[in-house]
Amino acid sequence: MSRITLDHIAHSYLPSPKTEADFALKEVHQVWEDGSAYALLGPSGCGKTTLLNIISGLITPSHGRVVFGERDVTLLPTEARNIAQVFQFPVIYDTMTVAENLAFPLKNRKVPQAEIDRRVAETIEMLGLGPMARRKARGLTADQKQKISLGRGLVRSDVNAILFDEPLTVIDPHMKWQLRSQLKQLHRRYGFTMVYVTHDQTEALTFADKVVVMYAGEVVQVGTPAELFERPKHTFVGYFIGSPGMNVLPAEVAGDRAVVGGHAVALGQHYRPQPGRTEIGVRPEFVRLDDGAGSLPISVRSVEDIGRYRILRGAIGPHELNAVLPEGRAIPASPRVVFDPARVNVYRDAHLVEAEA
Amino acid sequence: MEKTWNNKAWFMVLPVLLLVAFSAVIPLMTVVNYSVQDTFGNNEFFWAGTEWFEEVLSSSRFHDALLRTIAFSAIILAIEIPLGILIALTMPRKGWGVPVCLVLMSLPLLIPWNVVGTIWQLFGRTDIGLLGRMLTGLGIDYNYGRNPFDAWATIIVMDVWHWTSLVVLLCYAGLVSIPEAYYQAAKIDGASRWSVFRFIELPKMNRVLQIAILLRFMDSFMIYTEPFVVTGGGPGSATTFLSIDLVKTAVGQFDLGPAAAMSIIYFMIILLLSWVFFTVTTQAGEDRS
Amino acid sequence: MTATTYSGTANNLSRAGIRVATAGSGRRRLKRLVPVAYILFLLLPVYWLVSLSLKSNQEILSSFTLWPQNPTLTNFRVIFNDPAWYETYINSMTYVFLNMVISVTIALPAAYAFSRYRFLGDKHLFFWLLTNRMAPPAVFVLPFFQLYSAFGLIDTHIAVAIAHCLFNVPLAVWILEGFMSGVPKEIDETAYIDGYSFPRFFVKIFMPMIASGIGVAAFFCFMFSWVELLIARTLTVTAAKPIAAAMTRTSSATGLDYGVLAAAGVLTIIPGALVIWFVRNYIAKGFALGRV
Amino acid sequence: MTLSWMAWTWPTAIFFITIFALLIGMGVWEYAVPGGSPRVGILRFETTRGDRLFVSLLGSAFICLFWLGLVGPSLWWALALCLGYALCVFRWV
Repeated sequence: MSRITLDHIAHSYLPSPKTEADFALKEVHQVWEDGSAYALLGPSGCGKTTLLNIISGLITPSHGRVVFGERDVTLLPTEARNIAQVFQFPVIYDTMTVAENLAFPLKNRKVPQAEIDRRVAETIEMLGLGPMARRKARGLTADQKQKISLGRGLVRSDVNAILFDEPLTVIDPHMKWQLRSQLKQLHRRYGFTMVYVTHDQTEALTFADKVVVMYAGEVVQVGTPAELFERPKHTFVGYFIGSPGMNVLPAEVAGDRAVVGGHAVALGQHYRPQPGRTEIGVRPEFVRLDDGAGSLPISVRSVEDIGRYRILRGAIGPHELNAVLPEGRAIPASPRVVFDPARVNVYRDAHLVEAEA
Repeated sequence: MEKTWNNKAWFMVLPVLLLVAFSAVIPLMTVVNYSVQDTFGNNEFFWAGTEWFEEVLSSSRFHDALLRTIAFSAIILAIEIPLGILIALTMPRKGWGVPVCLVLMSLPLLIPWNVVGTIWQLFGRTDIGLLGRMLTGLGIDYNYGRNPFDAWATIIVMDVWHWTSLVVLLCYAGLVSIPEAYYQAAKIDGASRWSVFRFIELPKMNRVLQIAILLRFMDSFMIYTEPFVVTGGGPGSATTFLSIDLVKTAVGQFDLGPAAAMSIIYFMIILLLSWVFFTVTTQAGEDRS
Repeated sequence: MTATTYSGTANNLSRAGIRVATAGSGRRRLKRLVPVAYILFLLLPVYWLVSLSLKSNQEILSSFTLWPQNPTLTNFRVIFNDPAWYETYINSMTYVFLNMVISVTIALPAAYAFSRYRFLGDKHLFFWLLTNRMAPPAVFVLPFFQLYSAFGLIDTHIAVAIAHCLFNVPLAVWILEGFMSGVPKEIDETAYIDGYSFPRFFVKIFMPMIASGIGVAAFFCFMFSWVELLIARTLTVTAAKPIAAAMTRTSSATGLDYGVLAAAGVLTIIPGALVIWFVRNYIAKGFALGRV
Repeated sequence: MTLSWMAWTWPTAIFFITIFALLIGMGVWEYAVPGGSPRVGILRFETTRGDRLFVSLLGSAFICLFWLGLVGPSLWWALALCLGYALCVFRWV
């Protein structure tokens, strides 16, 4: 296992990219720690698969270097990089048995037979595939097949990282949970570096130590699930993570006040006046009903009862606003809301603005 | 796919059934009738019992033709299947090369069979043919009309020319259906080119290869027109395959009885082979699911 | 560790343009050699045929030349000026087309039945159909002649068209069944719920969905009907004689007229080449009978 | 239209009538007891009644051909052999 350094990586599929739009992946500079689990999260076409392929060596980036530990692997082909990958659809060698599948990468690397047997047995044990070790791989279910493709990575001791490309897409919903938690356990026990591509925020948040959120070919934020939730660095992160997503309202910001549609909103901190388009973002969880001073009138569109809480979908003026409300309290006919001042973030041109010290 | 029981589906099959019955069952019954009788023309038939069968089964002419046909099919399969796989593997997968390859390679398949024969007859002639001229020029004593070995070689090369593309196209269809992820995974697992072929490409081509072997075997087993045009079954009877012999007996000599008996034996062999093949493929298919 | 935003210029490294030095580029070139060599092997005899067709008989017989020294269209002119020649061309086209229409039309419902339903004896019926594709035409030549004589159909286009159904209908059923099985059954059910009657559903919804399959089936019917000669020649005398059979006309008392023979051969290649060009995008899948 | 060219004889007619009767019989049997009682026999794959009939008939044809080729013209013993063979097929295949 080793640390992965993405040294000013950028990639364009065009021979001579000119504008920003020519890049499928805009410049990324990241150091990913050894033994951590990273999730690349973003909608389809955001460049996450391109980034994954750059790490696995299927694509050579047009700019920048990829470094595993201390070794520059930018120009090395996939097979020389010592990585393992689990694909969207289970890739297994279906004429082989489960055990032969697992032994395959070791055989290709001319590992002694005794060593192969030992490691295959270990891996089968690890993945709980014992009962079907001698069976042909093609008769197995999708989740078992995915375990085999994972196993082909785990069986090698020298793997730098294991890459997952939306590995749960074809798995039945109830097996998804099980497989994901098994994966998580394996990661805790064996501590390999994991890079996990997904467009499912729950998968990313429950799985990874650090989530890398991507949007339109750009990495917009890297952080722990809590950071992404509390301090989204980009309004997109706010939208994309959380259900419902963060409320974003155009506002004029001055000092510790923001003005939204003629109503003043208290901010927890002090901000310099901002040029350009400014917005405030507040999560529905930090919106509560209150008709005291500084509250905003909200027109209610619908109320959804989730069970543990209710979601109020409404609007302030033309701007949509959602609130997560506790059960049991009646919603008045013309409700007013206030925001938790400490939880209101300020954005300029979609990027988070830091408060003045 | 789960199918529902519905005996009314018979009505949808009925037109096919009637048409094929008209084209296949009536002629087959006629053949059976002929095979036990003797005729001197004018639709006058005399009971002959199993005489013709005995005659055909004990005739060395029939044995030789059968052996030649089997040998021909075996050689054809041994050459065309590996060659077809090799060409399919080396064909481009994208770009302008794909339609060019596909169109040019399918060309021989669409040429009427006697024209195929004519092409090779002309091509192989030592006086006006390019191949014959070249081989003679190289000092090889080549003459498909006189030398049995040359006749066989010409017919085999002709069949390779004519039909290998079918195998290529089938294998190619199997190959392009393999998702890219398989090749990526193989790279990551450090698989050699041979392993990729053995464990990814070959299993994925399995089904189309079965079709290819079936079609090539059956079609080579009943080959008639092409070798007939090139060699007329000669020199001597060196290239007289079963169907050539059959047509000679039936149409040339108008020996209805022996021809009919031969037809039935021929058909029985075909039936047995198709059944074995059909069973093997469907069983393999069920095993997979 | 922070996320960096796009800096606007991505030229910070001058390494752009360097690609993985392909160790296998030589091997790749070698790999291209195989299909190229194969295509050359395929085209050489065809080239020779075309070249002969453009030579005069005198040139063919007197001197051996790699390409026509005095290219001439005389041979083609002979064919186009003689009704006995070009009518055979039309004959071939007619029965091939008839056969295509008949085969596909009756194979469609049958293939649907095989792909959607289980019924009494379905598997055996399917096998029996396939054995007809495998049956040697030589076996059928004689009884066919008798059968079609009895119906007074000898020397008609329809006789050849129906006779060719013997191997084309099973093939069409086989191909169409493969394509139809690829269409989920839910489509049928949804259409019935939406109030479609079966015939309307079949024509309006189902057939467009398997259009490529129908095309492929038609292509194969064309192919096998076009290339078959033994049965076609047996069932025809003059009125429906196929072009391929007319080629025997080139032998006369003075020997073979090689130029005209080659020209007729070239003409028989053209329709096939045209058809291939139209179906080129479906060829690979088509040959796999929709079963990949 | 005349059918004389088909040259029917009683033995062949009986032969075909038997085959058709067998097919119809199998159809009725299948209709009455659907499913074809599939089982895995000595050939190690699943066969139904219809498959077994086909194997019996095809096998019988080959038995008769071999008899004619190797033993002699009298087919009565061959027929007995065929019957025995068919019984075996229906019992074990």
